[in-house]
Amino acid sequence: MIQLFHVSKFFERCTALHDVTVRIEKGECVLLTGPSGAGKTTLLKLIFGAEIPDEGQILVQNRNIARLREADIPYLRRTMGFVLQNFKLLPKKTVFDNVALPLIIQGVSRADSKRKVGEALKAVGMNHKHTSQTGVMSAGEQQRVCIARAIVNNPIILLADEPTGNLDTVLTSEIVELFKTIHARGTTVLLATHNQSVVEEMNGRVLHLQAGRMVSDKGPAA
Amino acid sequence: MIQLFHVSKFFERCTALHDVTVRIEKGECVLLTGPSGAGKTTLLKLIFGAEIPDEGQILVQNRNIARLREADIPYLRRTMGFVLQNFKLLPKKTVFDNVALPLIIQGVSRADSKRKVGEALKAVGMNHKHTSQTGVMSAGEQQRVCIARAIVNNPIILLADEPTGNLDTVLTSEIVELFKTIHARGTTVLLATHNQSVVEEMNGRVLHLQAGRMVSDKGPAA
Amino acid sequence: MRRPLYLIQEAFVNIRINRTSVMIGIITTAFTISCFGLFALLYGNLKNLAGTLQQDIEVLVYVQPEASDKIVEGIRQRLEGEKAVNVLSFVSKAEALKEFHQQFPDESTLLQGMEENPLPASFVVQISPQFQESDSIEAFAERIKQFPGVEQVRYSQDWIDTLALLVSYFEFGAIVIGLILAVATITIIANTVRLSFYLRKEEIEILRLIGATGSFIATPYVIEGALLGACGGALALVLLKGVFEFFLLEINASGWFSGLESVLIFFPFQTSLFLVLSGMLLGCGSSIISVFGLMRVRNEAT
Amino acid sequence: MRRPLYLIQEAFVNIRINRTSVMIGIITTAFTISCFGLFALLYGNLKNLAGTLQQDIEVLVYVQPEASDKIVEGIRQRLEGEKAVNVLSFVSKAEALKEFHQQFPDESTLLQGMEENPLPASFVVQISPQFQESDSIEAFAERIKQFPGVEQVRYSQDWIDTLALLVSYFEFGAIVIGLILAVATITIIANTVRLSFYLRKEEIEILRLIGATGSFIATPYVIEGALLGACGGALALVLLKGVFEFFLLEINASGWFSGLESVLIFFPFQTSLFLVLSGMLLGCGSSIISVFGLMRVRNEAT
Ligand SMILES: Nc1ncnc2c1ncn2[C@@H]1O[C@H](COP(=O)(O)OP(=O)(O)OP(=O)(O)O)[C@@H](O)[C@H]1O
Ligand SMILES: Nc1ncnc2c1ncn2[C@@H]1O[C@H](COP(=O)(O)OP(=O)(O)OP(=O)(O)O)[C@@H](O)[C@H]1O
Ligand SMILES: [Mg+2]
Ligand SMILES: [Mg+2]
Repeated sequence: MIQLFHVSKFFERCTALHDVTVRIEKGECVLLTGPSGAGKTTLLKLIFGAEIPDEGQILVQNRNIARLREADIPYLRRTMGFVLQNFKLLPKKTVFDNVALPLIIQGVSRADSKRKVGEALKAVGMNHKHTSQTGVMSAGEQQRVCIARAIVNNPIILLADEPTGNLDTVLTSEIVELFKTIHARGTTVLLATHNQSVVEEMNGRVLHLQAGRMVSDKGPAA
Repeated sequence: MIQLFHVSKFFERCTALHDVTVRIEKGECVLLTGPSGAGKTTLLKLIFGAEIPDEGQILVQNRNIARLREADIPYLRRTMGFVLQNFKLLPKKTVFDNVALPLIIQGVSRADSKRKVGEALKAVGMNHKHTSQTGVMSAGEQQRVCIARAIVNNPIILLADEPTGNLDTVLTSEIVELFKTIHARGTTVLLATHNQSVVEEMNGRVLHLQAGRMVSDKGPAA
Repeated sequence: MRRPLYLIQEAFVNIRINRTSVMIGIITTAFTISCFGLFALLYGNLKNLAGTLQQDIEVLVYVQPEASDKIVEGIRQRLEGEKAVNVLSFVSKAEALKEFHQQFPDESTLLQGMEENPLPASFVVQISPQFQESDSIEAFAERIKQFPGVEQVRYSQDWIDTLALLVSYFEFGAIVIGLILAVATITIIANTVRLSFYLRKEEIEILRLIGATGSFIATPYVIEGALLGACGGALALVLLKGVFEFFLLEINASGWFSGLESVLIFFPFQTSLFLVLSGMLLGCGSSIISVFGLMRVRNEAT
Repeated sequence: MRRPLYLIQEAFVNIRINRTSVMIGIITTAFTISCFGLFALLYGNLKNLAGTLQQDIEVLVYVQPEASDKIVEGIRQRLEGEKAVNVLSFVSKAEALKEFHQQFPDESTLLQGMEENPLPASFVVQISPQFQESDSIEAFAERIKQFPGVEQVRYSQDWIDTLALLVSYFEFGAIVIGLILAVATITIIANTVRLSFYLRKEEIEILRLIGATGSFIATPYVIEGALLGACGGALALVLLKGVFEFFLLEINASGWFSGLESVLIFFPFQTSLFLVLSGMLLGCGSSIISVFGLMRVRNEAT
């Protein structure tokens, strides 16, 4: 499903990832942990095709990300959902429009999108605010809109980067439950987090990064 | 020190704060909690003069924020430090330049700024990256640069909005220790957070907001 | 392009949201097209004016003093058969004498010594517009000279040459300056569009992140650019028309050039349409270049 | 302004970081100033050319046929005393006859019937530049007419009037078009600067958040704007000079106007300096307006 072979990513002043090899099967639930600056976001971005590895190969759904033609990237991305650490919502658009965007891009009919967006917003507890502009919302609200946008599409792979950093404990549990439900439906979930309780609650395979190196890879507690 | 009298703030579609009255003494340590969208950020922004209350009065260091002349706001802000939820760093500038900016604005000499910036960066564990551009750093790194920028100035009031949302448990504890040290020096600390362990470790007065209303105000555990 | 309606809507939403930058774009486009249009107008009218002045060119065909009426009639008929002849009039010997006395009252004494009127009869030929070139007038004059009974053909070679030179001089200048203005117009519009797209870099990155194709992202911007360019062109047209009318009014008020109003012309309908269309194309083209330029770098999507 | 060095450094850092938008700004400024400069150049040279043509204006002073040499000498002396007279030459009766034969070989017979030469002697006066106005020539002619021994004063009133009209016509057009171009230039530069400041909205907000005063925030941008404008003005100058030289070359190559090269002039040093300075002021002013405009709204600092 997702395979990384000896992947390294170097930046001007630091090595974000160093010789990472990992294989994630379809339907797995993987938690990515590690201290600040360990390379978690970089790893997710590589899988998403937003960065190109400096060394090694990445296969996502049997396609080599680094060798993919520019024109094919959009179609790969449509099969994935991405919750970004810095949200990346269109600030001038409403919550509804932001969440509906991945559907519009794929040409889903108006009625279908409306229903799907409604469901996604309800799942993150934001359906009461669907007409608000995202740019002026609170951080927690924006984060939840991001999650809704990532799941609205029933993605095959869900990548989430610190999706509960701005949420209180109650909401965090709810989001964890949501991810578990999505995982139960067969979606591959890859979640980067600092929150130990999220790691415990999700109870998945845990990859621990440290200064760009994969230092441990533990299966879920039985 | 900081006084709010029946403060309300209304936005187009919601009431961010409703009739909040609170008095924070000089040197107090106050924790602001509440679910996502409760109005924590709005409250901090009001104290900082970044928003104007729709009702009520706010006194900060005996100055009425809402009635302050535009030209006086910069001077008030120089006595405060602010860690924003969305960082607001200058992305093209280096870590050092970002943190030094409040000092340059106040005309602190080059040698002095260098020393102070060095100390602040060391306190958040970012001194090894002082020549990196902030725009490309990891979220946790940016958050720590923000904290350094807020404390570099020895502010009289330190406002921090979810300052550990992107940090792992180890770093979170370190930052909490840092805030405690700053508080011990006599700085008024006002900290909005979702993280229960931060609330416990800080052991300060806890204000709990819910849908814009102040629902509880508990003193520190003895 | 699965949802054309959405993309058009999106263009209008963009315009509504980025009102300021759209206004800036329209005004800039309008001004740059105006600069170009103003020059075109100036050029067109000066050329027109030169043409009008050239219409005054007359060729004088002097008849031999001894020529009979029949021969004079023959010359008239042959002249009327010439395509180059626009208006033809005859000045008899007597009329020539009268004119001479009128024009040179002081020199009247000159002719008093002669028993016979020494002045010849003549035909005054006004040349058709399409034959007003220096060369064709010369050829025409040479031909007429061969007619039986024609003594001499005269025309003010200097005046014609000067006018022809002036027109060609202006034409050359027009080409150079027009070219420069065209390049400037395109550069300014392209730059304006590029700047306004920097404002939307984030937006474009986000769209790419959620899997939008290049054409999906670009289409609303291209529509917006076309609308913006067309509005700019139309505004330029209105501006130019305003300046033109103001100019006419001023001329009337000052009374300098009483006949000039009738000569000055504004762009005909086709040219006006062309101006608006070229604005549209400019806007469109600049948008395409800008959006695809911004989308080129893959790594910027982070 | 406690740290002037920092603020200047900051301006240069800004320029280095925002290279593209700075380049765009410079090019836009250059092109708009060029448009204006091109027009100014055209205007200046055409006016200059008109002046040169006007220098050919001659006033002919005919001497009475019966005038003695002494009287002729008196006229010459009085003419030489006139400030309006630039160059003076004398054509005697004999020379006049010779010229007549040369100029009108066909009409030579006209004068053969007379025993005495009927043509008068004359003075040819070239008018000083400062007296080449239609009115002053008329006044001059009237005065000369009163001199004893002067029979007649002639000059081509038409030609002078036409030239004067053309020049005033062009001057009027120059004012209107120059004004429009100036407005366009200012609008375009202001808009470019405004757009490029939208790009920096975030930066300005952040600076305000950490307690920077308005002037602290604005100064680097104003310095940047001034540099940008000055560069634009300089580039415009280079561009114009290039076009000018190209034009001269083309004229030489085509051989159309052999004498024209000596008449065409580029901007003198002061005007060039003025162009660069005005670019600088434009950039400066636009920056000030933009930055303070962006800082006006207090709530945007969120
Ligand atoms: N575009 C970039 N240019 C330069 N350095 C970069 C870039 N992106 C990331 N880095 C560096 O690479 C390292 C890993 O970054 P990454 O964002 O992957 O960390 P992370 O594990 O997500 O951290 P956090 O928990 O703080 O989000 C960091 O030191 C960061 O500064
Ligand atoms: N500028 C604004 N315009 C409209 N609504 C706003 C604006 N700023 C905040 N709000 C709304 O006000 C409410 C309170 O926002 P605030 O950012 O204060 O919440 P918060 O307590 O900080 O939440 P979080 O924990 O998610 O950061 C939210 O519902 C938000 O959508
Ligand atoms: Mg990260
Ligand atoms: Mg908040």
